[in-house]
Order: sequence, then structure tokens, then C-alpha cells
Amino acid sequence: MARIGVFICHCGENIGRTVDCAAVAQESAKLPGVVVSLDYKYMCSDPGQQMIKNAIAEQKLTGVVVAACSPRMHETTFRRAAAEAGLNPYLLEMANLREHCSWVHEDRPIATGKAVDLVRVMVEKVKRNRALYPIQVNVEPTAMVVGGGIAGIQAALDIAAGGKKVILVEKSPSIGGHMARLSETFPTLDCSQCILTPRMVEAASHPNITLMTYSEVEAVDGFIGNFEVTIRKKARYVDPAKCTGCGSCYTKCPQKKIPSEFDALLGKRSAIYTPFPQAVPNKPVIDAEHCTMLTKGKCGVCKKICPRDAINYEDKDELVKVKVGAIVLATGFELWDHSKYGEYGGGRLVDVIDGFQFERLASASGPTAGEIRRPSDGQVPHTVVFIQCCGSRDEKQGMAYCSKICCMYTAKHAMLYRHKVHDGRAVVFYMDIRAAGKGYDEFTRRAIESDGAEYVRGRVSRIYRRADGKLIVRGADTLAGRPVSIEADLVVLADAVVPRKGGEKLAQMCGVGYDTNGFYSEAHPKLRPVETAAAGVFLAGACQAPKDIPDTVAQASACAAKVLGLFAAPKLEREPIVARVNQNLCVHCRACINTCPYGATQDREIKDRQGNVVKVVAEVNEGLCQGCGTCVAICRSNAIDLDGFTDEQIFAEIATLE
Amino acid sequence: MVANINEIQSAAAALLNEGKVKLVLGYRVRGNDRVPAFVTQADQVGCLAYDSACTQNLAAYLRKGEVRSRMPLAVVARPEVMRSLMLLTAESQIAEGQVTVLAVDEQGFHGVLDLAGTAKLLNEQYARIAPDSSLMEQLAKIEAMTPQERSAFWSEQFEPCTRCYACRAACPGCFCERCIVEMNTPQWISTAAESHGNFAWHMIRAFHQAGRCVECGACQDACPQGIPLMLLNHFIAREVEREFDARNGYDPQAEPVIGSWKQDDKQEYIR
Amino acid sequence: MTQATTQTETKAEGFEPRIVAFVCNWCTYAGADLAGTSRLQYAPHVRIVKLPCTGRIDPLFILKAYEGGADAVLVSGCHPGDCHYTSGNYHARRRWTIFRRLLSLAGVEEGRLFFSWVSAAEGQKFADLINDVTAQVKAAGPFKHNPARRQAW
Amino acid sequence: MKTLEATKLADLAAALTAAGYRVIAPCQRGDQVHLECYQAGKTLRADVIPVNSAKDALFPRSEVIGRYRFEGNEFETVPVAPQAGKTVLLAVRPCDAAALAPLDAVFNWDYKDEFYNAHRDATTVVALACTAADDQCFCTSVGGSPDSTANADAVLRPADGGKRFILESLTDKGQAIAAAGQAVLTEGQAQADPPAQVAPAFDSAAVTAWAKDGFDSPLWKELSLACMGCGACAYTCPTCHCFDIQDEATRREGVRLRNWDACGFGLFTKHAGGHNPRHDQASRWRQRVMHKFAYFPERFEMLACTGCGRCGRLCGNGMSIREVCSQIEQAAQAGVK
Amino acid sequence: MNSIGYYPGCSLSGGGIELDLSIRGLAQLAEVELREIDDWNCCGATAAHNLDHNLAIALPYRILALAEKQGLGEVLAPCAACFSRLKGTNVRLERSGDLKAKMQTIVDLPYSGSVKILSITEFLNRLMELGLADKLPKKLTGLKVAPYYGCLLSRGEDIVSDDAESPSAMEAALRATGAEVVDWNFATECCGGGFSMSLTDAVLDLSNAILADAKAAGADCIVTGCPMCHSNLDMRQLKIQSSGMGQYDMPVLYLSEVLGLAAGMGCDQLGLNRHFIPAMALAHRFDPPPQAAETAEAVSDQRSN
Repeated sequence: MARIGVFICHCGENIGRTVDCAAVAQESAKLPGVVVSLDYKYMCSDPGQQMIKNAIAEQKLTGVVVAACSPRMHETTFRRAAAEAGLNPYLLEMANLREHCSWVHEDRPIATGKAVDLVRVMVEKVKRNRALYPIQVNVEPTAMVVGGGIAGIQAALDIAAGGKKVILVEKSPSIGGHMARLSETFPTLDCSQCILTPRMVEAASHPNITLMTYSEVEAVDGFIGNFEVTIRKKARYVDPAKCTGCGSCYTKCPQKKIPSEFDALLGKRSAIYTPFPQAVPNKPVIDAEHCTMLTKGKCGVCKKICPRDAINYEDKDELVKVKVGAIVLATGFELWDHSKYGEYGGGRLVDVIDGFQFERLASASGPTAGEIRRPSDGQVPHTVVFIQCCGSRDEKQGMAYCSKICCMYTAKHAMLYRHKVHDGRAVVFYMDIRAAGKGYDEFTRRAIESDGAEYVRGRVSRIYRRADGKLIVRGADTLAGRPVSIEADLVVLADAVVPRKGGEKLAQMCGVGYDTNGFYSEAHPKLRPVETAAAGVFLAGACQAPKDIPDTVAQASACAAKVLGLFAAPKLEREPIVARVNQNLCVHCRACINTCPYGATQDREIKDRQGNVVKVVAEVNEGLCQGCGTCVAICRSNAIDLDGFTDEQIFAEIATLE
Repeated sequence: MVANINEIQSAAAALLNEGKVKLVLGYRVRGNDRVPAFVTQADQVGCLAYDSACTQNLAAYLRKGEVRSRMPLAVVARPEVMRSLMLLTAESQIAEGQVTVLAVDEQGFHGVLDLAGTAKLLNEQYARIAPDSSLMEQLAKIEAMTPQERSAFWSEQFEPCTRCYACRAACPGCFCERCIVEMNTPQWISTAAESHGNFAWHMIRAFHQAGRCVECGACQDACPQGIPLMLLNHFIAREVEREFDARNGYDPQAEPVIGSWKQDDKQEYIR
Repeated sequence: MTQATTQTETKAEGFEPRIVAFVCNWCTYAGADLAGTSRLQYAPHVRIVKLPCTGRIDPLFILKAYEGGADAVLVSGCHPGDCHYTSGNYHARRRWTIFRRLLSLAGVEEGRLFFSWVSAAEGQKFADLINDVTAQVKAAGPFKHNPARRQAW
Repeated sequence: MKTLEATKLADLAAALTAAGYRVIAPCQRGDQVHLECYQAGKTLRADVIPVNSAKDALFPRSEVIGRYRFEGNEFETVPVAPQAGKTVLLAVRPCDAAALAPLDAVFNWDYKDEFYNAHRDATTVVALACTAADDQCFCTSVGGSPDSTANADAVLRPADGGKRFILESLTDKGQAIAAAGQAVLTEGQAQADPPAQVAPAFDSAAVTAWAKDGFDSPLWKELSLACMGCGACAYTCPTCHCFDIQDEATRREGVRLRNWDACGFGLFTKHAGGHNPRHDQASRWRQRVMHKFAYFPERFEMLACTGCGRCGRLCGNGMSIREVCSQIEQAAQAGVK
Repeated sequence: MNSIGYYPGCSLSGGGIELDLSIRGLAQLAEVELREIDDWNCCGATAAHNLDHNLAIALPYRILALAEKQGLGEVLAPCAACFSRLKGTNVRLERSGDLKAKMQTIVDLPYSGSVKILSITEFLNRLMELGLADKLPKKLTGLKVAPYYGCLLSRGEDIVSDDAESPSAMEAALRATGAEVVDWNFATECCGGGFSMSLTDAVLDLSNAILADAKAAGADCIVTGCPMCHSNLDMRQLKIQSSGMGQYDMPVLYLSEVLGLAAGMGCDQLGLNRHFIPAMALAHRFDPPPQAAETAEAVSDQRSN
């Protein structure tokens, strides 16, 4: 038989003023199963809590209803008190007499009547509560960070600094990401490589970090604390253990005309290559597509020249399985393909370039050694037109959103160009200037006021190449209210920031959602900006939304904090409000599996003693379930129930309201 | 009888002879009735018959253990039955290789198909099955009534329901191990064959058909009391198509309609 | 069984409706809390049943409330896109769309079933909603032609 | 001789209603004919065998058999008397009347069921002799006949080619009916129509004999293959009498209900622990046949089947007692165990 | 024999007669029957939609309704303006539920929306598919063409299925003749359109820029599909040249004329002798003149003065 205790709080005058608490206590005492019903001035005070604890012990209570404020306020307090008195904390429920009754009604008899109802409902519910115990999940204290750009490097370094192991997976031959390609960074104009490369080296040498470059995530199984990840280590054809990074191989490689991805196709590289001189690890790989030894079996120069015999043409991809407890996705971004804009030449005009190409032209280590020279003829351009919002804020053909960083880097580009070409003319077409950030607006003002960039507010409607090689840029100056036409030598498009192609696949593997643009979805846009719907998977950097470097680094460090928090205890305790499948009733229609926002409902084979599969059913993974109960309502057989909100409890509540 | 009944028989015989199936689920003639035939030997195929009076949805047998134990099997299936098979595939009750389809319609036999082939045939040949016009007329009449009249109409219709659950038994979509109406902790739906129990039963039965009913009519045919269940079924199917642009039983990989969502699903009624 | 005589079984004048609300924990329940902390006064006829998410609401809950003689049912959760569990409210919305149409066909009159999105910040909206729903139900009177009402044995 | 014009059956029903009877008669309902309570305006159909059987009047599909109340921790039961008003089963078929024998037997076996008996005592049976049968009728195979008066208090015999009925009162209760219907009955002569010809379908003795040793026969599996497991046959059967007890309660009070149940349902014998002794439809069908043709004769020396043919008429899958018993008889003749 | 409905509109019997001639010739060659809509009326371009929206829809509605009534499933509207009006009306009727009923009351003809409207490029590409591609014996090797689309054959995403900014619908057919398509910039630039009469100076400026770019790109001729563009670039070229804005002598040909030339159709049959800027010299590079043809050239030259 249920033995329920009811405790009515006056909350000083807050409840007591409009609710006759003594009368509620009296009425509650008459409810079936209630053995003690008391009211008190402040139930949350020490004496109040003691009153509950004493009653639990003396009356051998099987359930408690505290009728006080909102459970959002003090449920934890009272449940802790119950636990201290030896009652399972999940056998305590709260009736909300303050926020939902005394504060919103003035008529004392009516409010008192409603308060009795609220208590009665909770009494009937709590009678059907059962003891629940926090779910313990083992945690493998190793993190995997996917993406070796600044976001991934920062997250890995911070986790490693916290004393936990990190596997940093990067698909290209070197870490560094886009930041390694930048010339200078806004708003301070410090050299990007100068501030980045020490971090890259630190990541490579940190004892807690395992670098896996030229590798890609192939499969992700498991759940928070217990992910099993399969990583494809692509064939490098160079044994990194033997290679010293001396560079003889790429110096001698006869295939030297391959457009360099790192240089945004403006420079060239060899078939055996490191992407850039400061690459980490500084060990080359062979590009199997362009190496004649691998394609035609002819050449072999690198093998002959290598003093360490590190070249292995027989190398194969390798699949490595690792166990990790948390995953940080830091896969970054790429630039929107502006060839979709026919009016800007549809990608056919070689002197219409994107932001990265300009970065490489401006970079001291770039293909022009930092001189601004246009791709078509290598001449120094005298007029450069910069166009912002190329593909951004364009629902029709491009992306609907603002790419956030373009205003700043375009100002930087205009500035760098004017610093390098003193008599040059920099014209910037913009829609709005969005320079919200520390020192950002000052920076754009500086570009305009000190460095003489001409800002034209308006869109460019057409770019074409005149027979003399000039690029004619026609647009509108909406402030002056007239069309403008500029004869330019070089046009730089601030292409929209878009997520990495193929990023959806990784998201699906991890159970992470993504928006219509392909950016990964955070668990809550305001309050959980680094978590995802998949517990144990976190987001850093531009894979979640366009971001500049400081925001990216901040988010990466936030990820590290989340990961270290998760790894702080060997076991993870989770709220036991989870769904459970009655496997006898489940007919495996898979509705719940389709429905679960967290991928927590999964197929489970039931086998007989011989190991034959006799039935397949759905099963809830406690590690993933967040307790929303959507699967429960979707199940036609009602083979699923939700602890804490069982059908029996809810039906009792409804019946009590009759 | 359809003209090329011999072709069904010989196709069935071939499947049995070649060991491709262990059982052919079809129809046979018994007096004025058409009843299910369970043919396990090639020499029994002579009993197989098909005409428009063969209205049972044989896909309903696929939940029976006694029938499932004889998989792989073949089913004589008209378009609605094929759609049931698509639903059962989508809801992982059957899989390719377990069920072969002997496709029929009122014109006759249209060949032996696997489930993928059945999906193709359905979408090519039977993409639009016109709903029964009398159903639509009746629905229009009911919808034109006042709420009180509608309530009275249905209470009159549900009154004779004895809760024999013949409707459930005849429906291929009702494959639950234990039906919601049989849950008693708590008792979801009163099992008494009285007003509120009957109302709840018929509402929930219809709701559980949302996005699933292929409108084969087997439930209504099975009802000894003549309750017009197809009115509810057709209404639900119509609403599902209107609201979610979904038609049931055409895609063996379909996501459940109730169990998936679109951001722009209508919500004008939500304030 | 004889009809339970509760305060709401009185005549239409002085009719005090019984309204059952199913709300999610994260938005509407919190919105009701905010109405409380803001001391917004509203009609006292609604009784809330708290669920983690509107996705948890089985259509049978609504039927059960009618069966017990509720004069109206209110269902409320997070705005689209704001679900604490990302998509529970989207799933719920699909169910409601069909179920409310079915109930309407079956004779449940307009003004006996309300749906709403109330966020944790919308204390005022919650109070207005309760007042409006209560006023509508009061005007409509007791739910006499309730097809789901429990049989008086 | 009392006669009733065929067109005046409804008038008789009205007269009996006026005399305080609850009149259960074959009424037109949509396309169907149901045995239900006569009300003014309903059309009576003596020419069609109704969908449901007469047992509904004596053993309702849901019946309150107990009541209780609670207040706080106090609990009390409330006595319930059967709600059995004076009832007449008007123009029910001899097979429905015949079914009262097995029902009487089972409800007065080890326990005398006060609810059934109250209904039974308050009920007058006015049978309607059959002059036509359909291909599902098989009363003659189970010891009945189309003009049997067994268990009837009065009988209506079609006469003069269906133009009128002859009303024969067989008991005092029957006399009371004749008296109450005085106004619509006429005194006169009429020639009773010949009874329907119902060809024998199977030898029930052979079925009973085979069933005695047939419990483990593999034949059940084949016989039951087409059964989908609904309760339609049991719920329309005039003799099936299984029930289930359910409570329905609010927070203040509750009722205990007796609802029909059927052995064809998978859950009928399912144990709380999950085991089900009748785990497949074959064992459920075996129970259905055994109950009617083996256990019942063993206990009560009568069959629990009256050959009304309802199960055959309604089952789209051809699962009727008639069909299954014929197959059993054939198997018995062929020596199949 | 395939058959396609035909809506010539006003210009094809007037200023755009070369277009009509060459299209009819090519259709015959490809064995496609052109069935002119009986009792057709003005499409409303380019003035109606500035005056009265109902009228602007009602006029094309009547044409479409007639075509449907006459059993024409597809209708070719060679003039780009007619095409735009007719197809645009189809789109609007489909989008707005009430519009159809309204138009039915105005025009008193039912129309279900079934008629498909083909542009000149869609039509000629269809002819190529139907076998015209195999009937082009003459290779226009060395002919440099600047395909000019203007607005009506590039804009309106529901109407034109080409890329609005860099259309390419003419290119495949032109290449099939052996001609070289030059890379130029002004393929979609405005020619001045319907302002030829009212704002002639603006038209001269705009058309001049187009001609200049085509010339700079090394084109021998501009190829178009729109009679209005044609008249601005061809007829107004005389004024452009006489007012000293530039000297181009740039023939402006219809796509159908170029294809006709490749198909070996005579210059007269194609109407090449009817241009303001003489096109015969260009044509004679591929279709050497019989003796009599010189007279026609002379006539044409006279006109150009």
C-alpha cells in the first residue's frame, strides 16, 4: 500500500496569502494513500526539509508530494532531501502552488480549491512513480577531433592540456586548415602563419595528441562515452617513420605542374609534395592521381633519391578502429562556387578571383611571393574591385545567410592591396558593412579613411572582359543613385562561406543534424551552442556557421571544456528519464527508430540459445535517450514507456481531474 | 473469373515446383463465396481462382506465425494488396525474398513480381486509384452535418459494435503483437462494448491507420455488424494526402507519415 | 455508475468549465511559471498535466480527458524550431493535424480542443491564452454532446 | 387458432411493448437485420436470419455485475441487482431458441449465475419456424430442426404461403403473449407452410467420436490456417458464452463489468508471465470445436452448436463450424488421426 | 508527320518576315507541319500590360484557348515577345486559381492550361532532334557568330528555361552548322526593346554598345531570335552608323536564317535579301549567287539607303 506524505509550503506569504494552506493540508490528508499531510511556512528551509526527512523515516513513506513553488525552482532541493532520508529521489513530486496558483489567482476559496486539485493530481501520480537510478555510462577518456584547422587544433590542444588523450583527424596531408593559407588577419594585421604555426607544432609534439593526417572518418558507431570510430588512413606512399622531411624527393620530382590546392590553384606543386613549407607533419605524400610511377609505372625518381628509403609505391589505405568517449567536429568551411553567377563571368574570367586566391597573392609565402599580380598576365593590377556578398544573402541563386567574415576580410584585402600598390585603386562594392566585433568597425573605417579604399554601396550587375583585357565592372551606386562602370584589372569576389562538401555524411554517421545549407545544428541555438543533438558530439568553428578566427577559437575551447567536463568522472551519470521498450510487445515496425531525434532507438536482435535470431525489436540506448517520449506516443502497440512520465502516471493524473 | 486464370495457376505451379516458394496464398471458390486458398503442392493449383469477388486482403495472413513459417511464399495480390505489401515492407514486417507477388487486377494476371517489381508496377500502373465516389459523397454529407448530428450519426454506427475485432483481424496493417485496446495497465480503451469504449476504439483504430491504410476495404467487409469503417479510413487517407502530400503503400522505403515531419507542415490551427 | 457530481456539473449559468491542458516542460510549463512570477492573473479553470515534450502526448490522452468529462482540452508546447528535443513538437503537430480532423468528423465541436505554442518567455501569452480559452468554453457551455464521454453505467 | 397477418408483425411488437415488454425482434438496420429492441418505426424482417443471436438479450455483451465506492481510504461495495426487465424474444429462429439449453446448462452448472437467470426468467421466447434455409444452415446436423419448438414459449408458424402466421402458445408465458397481443391477432384458420428443407452437412456423432482422440491431431493446423483470429464467430454464436471481467473506475467509484470474450483471440489464454498454452490459432480452433462437440456433450450431454450457420455467413475466410466439421468427418472416414 | 501549332503574331508578316520564311522552310525540311491557329489575335505585347492587366492576360488567353479548342498541344511563338506573353499567361493561370475563371467570363472560351508554348530556340532545337541536324549539308566554316539573346529569350525564370545570365540555347545549333561562336559579353544586354520609336536615342546608345562588343569580339554577324532585337540592331544600325557612333556593317541574322543557310536553302527563300544591313555578301560566302541573285542584292542595298 502506498504511504504518501504531503507537504504544503506557505512560501512565507507568497502562497499563504491566497491559498489556505492548512485547509489544503486537511483535504490532502483525506486522499487515499496519504498518511501524513503537513503545512509549514518555508518548506525549503532547513527545518522544512527536516520535517520531510523525519516524516519519511517515521512514517515509512513510499512517496512524497511537496506542494510549493515550481519544480523548476526546488525539485532538485527536495529530491536531494528525500534521498538523504533514504527515499529514492524519483519518488518525490512537486505540486506547483505558487507560480501556477497563488500568484495568478486572487480569490482565496478558488485558489484553495485549485491547490487541492493540484495536490491530488500529484498524489495520484507519485503513487505510480517507481524508484529510478541514475544511468551510469562508462566513458572512454579519449576524444576525437575531426578537422585540423584552427578549430580542431585549439580544441585538441585544450583537451590535451586538460590531461586527456586526443586523436586529431585531418583529411589533407597537413594540419593548419584555411588559417595557414591566410596572409594577415583582421583586425590586427598580424601574420597568420606566424601565430598559427607554433600551435601546429605544439599539436604535433604534444604527448596527449595523436595526429592522423591524410585520414578520414569512415564510420562512427556507439554513443556518448563509447564511440567506436573507423578511420581510413589514406596511402601516403611515404613511410613517415623513415622520412626526415629533407625535401629531396619533391625537389627532384619531374611532375611539377600540378595546380596547388593550398595556393588556391594559383601556384604549382609536384606529385610528391607537402602542401606548404611549414606543413605539419612535414612529411610528403604522393598524389596517386598525378604520379607517373603510380599511374603508368614509369619514373621512380623519388625512390631512387630518398636517402632513407622511405618511399613505398605499394602502400595501401588502412582502416584503423579507435574507441573514443567524445567527438569534436571541426570540419570547417569552403567557399561558394561563384561560377553559378553568369553575370560575374560564370567562372570563365581568370582575373575574377576569390578571397583565398587573393590571400595567396598577398602572402609572402604565396606563388607571387606577396606581390599582387593578376593571374592572366602576371601584371600588377592598378584597379582592383572587391565585391562583397557574392553568393551570400541571395536566396535565389546563392545562400540566404550572411557569411559574417566577408566585410572584414574584404576591408583587409583592400588595405593590403593599397599597402602593396600605393598608386592602385581599390573599389569595394558592398550591401551593408557588418563590422560587429572588437576593433572591427575601426578597422573598416581605417580601410576607408586612412587607406583610401573606395566603398560603393550597391550591387554589381555584370563583369565582362573587354578586348583590351580590362574587366568592366558595372553596377549601381545606390547612395549616389546612379549606375557606375569601373575599368578594373582584377576583381576579388567575397564568396559565401559554405560548409564542406560531403559534410552531411559525417553528420549522419554521428547522428548530428544539419540545416538546409549543410551547417551542423547545435543542440540549442542559444543555450547549447557547442553541443549537438547527439550526446557526446560537439561542434567547433565554421562547420556550425560562418565564423571568424576568434569566435572559432572560443568555440573550440568551449568544446574542450565540455569534453573535459564529460571526462572528469570515469562514469557518466545521466538522468534516468529514459524510454524503455517492452520487447515482448514490440513488433519492430521501426516507427520509433524513424522518429527518435537522437538515434537512441535502435534495432536489437533477440537470439535463442543457439544464437539464431528469433526476433528483431527496437531497443532504447540509455546513453543516447534524452527522455522526450516522442517514441512512446508514436508506438501503436504502446510497447514503449517513459520512466518518470509513464502512461500509468499520466492516466492517473487525467483520471484525477475527472 | 478472370480470363487468364490458367496463367496464375501455372505460375503458382512453377514457383512451387522450382522450390522458389513453399506456399501460394490465393483464392478459391466455395459455393457462392471466395475463400483463401493455401496451396503447398503444385498439383493443387487447379483450385486457384480470381475474380472481383476476391476481396479479402491476403497480406493480413503475413502476421500469422503459421503462415510466416512457410516463407518464402507467394501471394495473389490485387493493387490494394500490393500496396499493403509495400506498407509491410516499409514497416519491416516483410523483406525482399520472403514474398513473391502474383499480380492481378480485374482484367487478369499480370505476372510474377518481386517486391521491387511490385513497387514499380504499382507506381506505373496504379498510381492513381480513384476513391469510391459513394464514399466521397457520404463523407461530404457527414461533413455538412452539425457537430451534434455527426456525433449522433457515429454513435448510431458504433452502437452495434460488439468489439469482436474482425476489422483488426482482417487488416494487414494491424500486425501488433498486442493491440492498444488490450493494454490494461493502464486501461487505454474500455473493452466494454458500449458508447465510450466503442468511440475510443474506432477513433484510435482509424488514427492508427493514418499514413498506412491502403483502403482495401477488408475491415468493413469483415465487420459482421456492417459498421461503415471505410468512411473513417478514407477520411484519414484523404486528410493525410491533403496535409502531408502522402499516399500510402506506394513506396517500400517510405518513412512513416506519422513519425516524420516537415518544417512547413501546416499549423494554421495552432495559435 | 452514477455521474460524479462535481462543481462543474451545475447549470450553464455559473458554469465553471473543466479544462485539461497538456503542456511540455520546457516551454509552456515554463511560460506558465513566468506568468506566475509576473503575477499575471488568469482564469482558474485549467488544470495542467506536465509532460517532457509535446511529442509525448498520445492522442488517447485527449480522449481520456474527454472521457472524464473535460469541457475542453488545451495542448501547448514549444514553438516550431524551439523544441528542447529538436523535433518532438514537429512530430506532435502531425499527429494533432490528423487527430483533430478525425475528432471533428466524429462530432467533437469547435472550441473543445485548442492548440498553441507558448514559449518560456511568453508569460503574457500564456495568461491571455488561458483567459481566452476559458471565455470561449464558458460561452459555449458544458460539453453536452461529448461523444467520448464515459457511459453512465 | 390464433393468426397474425404477416404485415402485422410490427403491430404485435408494438402491442407487446405497450404491454410492458422489452421486445427483442429482427429489425432492419441499414442493409442488415439485427435482433434488437423494437421501437416504433423500425421495420421487422421475419424473412432473414439476423446477424446477431438471441443470446445478447440474456447474456449482454457488457453487463455491470458489481459496484464500489471509495472516499479517502474508505472503500465500500454497492450491491447490484440484475437489470432484467420483462422481455420477449419475438420471432427468433428455432436454432436461437435451441441455444438456450446449453446456455441454461452452463450458467447453472457449478455456479448459478444470478444475472443470466434473472434475464432468463424474465424472458419469453416466441420462436419463428423456418420455411426457408440458406446454404449455411445445418440445424439438422446437430440435432435440431427448422420447426423445432424446443425452449420456446410460443411459436409463430408461417402459413398460407407466407401471408400470415399461426401463433401457438406452448406455455403460460406464451399464453401471456397471446393475451397481450390480442388486439392484432385474429381467430381463424390457416394452413401452415411446410418447414424448410435443411440438408445434413455432417455427422456430429462422427465429429465427437474423432475429437475424443483428436487432441494431438496435426489436422488442426490445416483446418485453422485461414482463421485470422477475430471474435466475430463467437460473438454472433448463439451458444458461445465466454466472458472477461473488467473494472472501470474513476477516483470516486467503480463498476465491475462482464464483457464477452472469445477463445479465438490470442490473448484469451495468455498468462501474465507471457506463456500461452494455446499459442497458435490451431490450438484455439481445436478448443472451439472441442468445446462444442466434445467437452460440452461430455459434461451436459448436449452439443454447444445449434446449426444456425452465422459463423459461416459472416466469415470471409470460410472458417465455419459447418466447414470444419465436414472436413473432420471426412478425415475421420479416411481414418486420419 | 509531326505537327506543331503556329502563332506568327504581327511581326512575322511585317518586319520579321524573314523569320517567318526561314522557319516555314526549315519546318518543311524537317517534315514538321506548322498549323497556324485559326482566328488568332494580338498577343498584347509590348503595350497591353502597361495599360490594363486584364487585357494583358485576356489577349493571350484567347489565343491559348483557341489553340486548345483546335487540338493544338504545342504552339510555336517565334517572336520572343509573343512567346513571353503566351507562356507567361500560362504560368499566371496556373498560379492563380481565380484568374482562369475570370478570364473565361471575359473571353467566353474555356481553357484548361494544356497548351505548351515553344520559343524559337526550343522549336529549332526540336527540329534538330527530329532530323534537321542530319540535313545541314553546308558547313559554315569560318563564320564567326555572336549569339544575341536579349531579354525575352533569357529572362523570366518560369518562362525561359535557360540560364538568365549566360544563356546558351542557340549554341549547340550554331555549332552544328560549323560556325564558330565567339566569346562576347553582351549576349543579354538590353537593345532598347520597344523604345525604338519613343526613345530612339537610348536605343541607339544601347544597340551601339552591343554592336561594338560583337565587333570587338571578331563576330561576322549577330544571331538573334527576336524580331524586336533584330529591328533595333539591324534597322537602327543605319542610324548608328550615319550619326557617327561607329561603323560596323554587322549583319543581324535570325537563328533560323543561319540554319537555313547551312541547310542549303536559297538566300531569297530565307529572306536574306530583306535586311537593312546587307547580309547577302556574307551569305554568298556559303551560297554562291546564281546570276539573278545580284538584282536582289541591289534591291536590298537600295533599301538600306
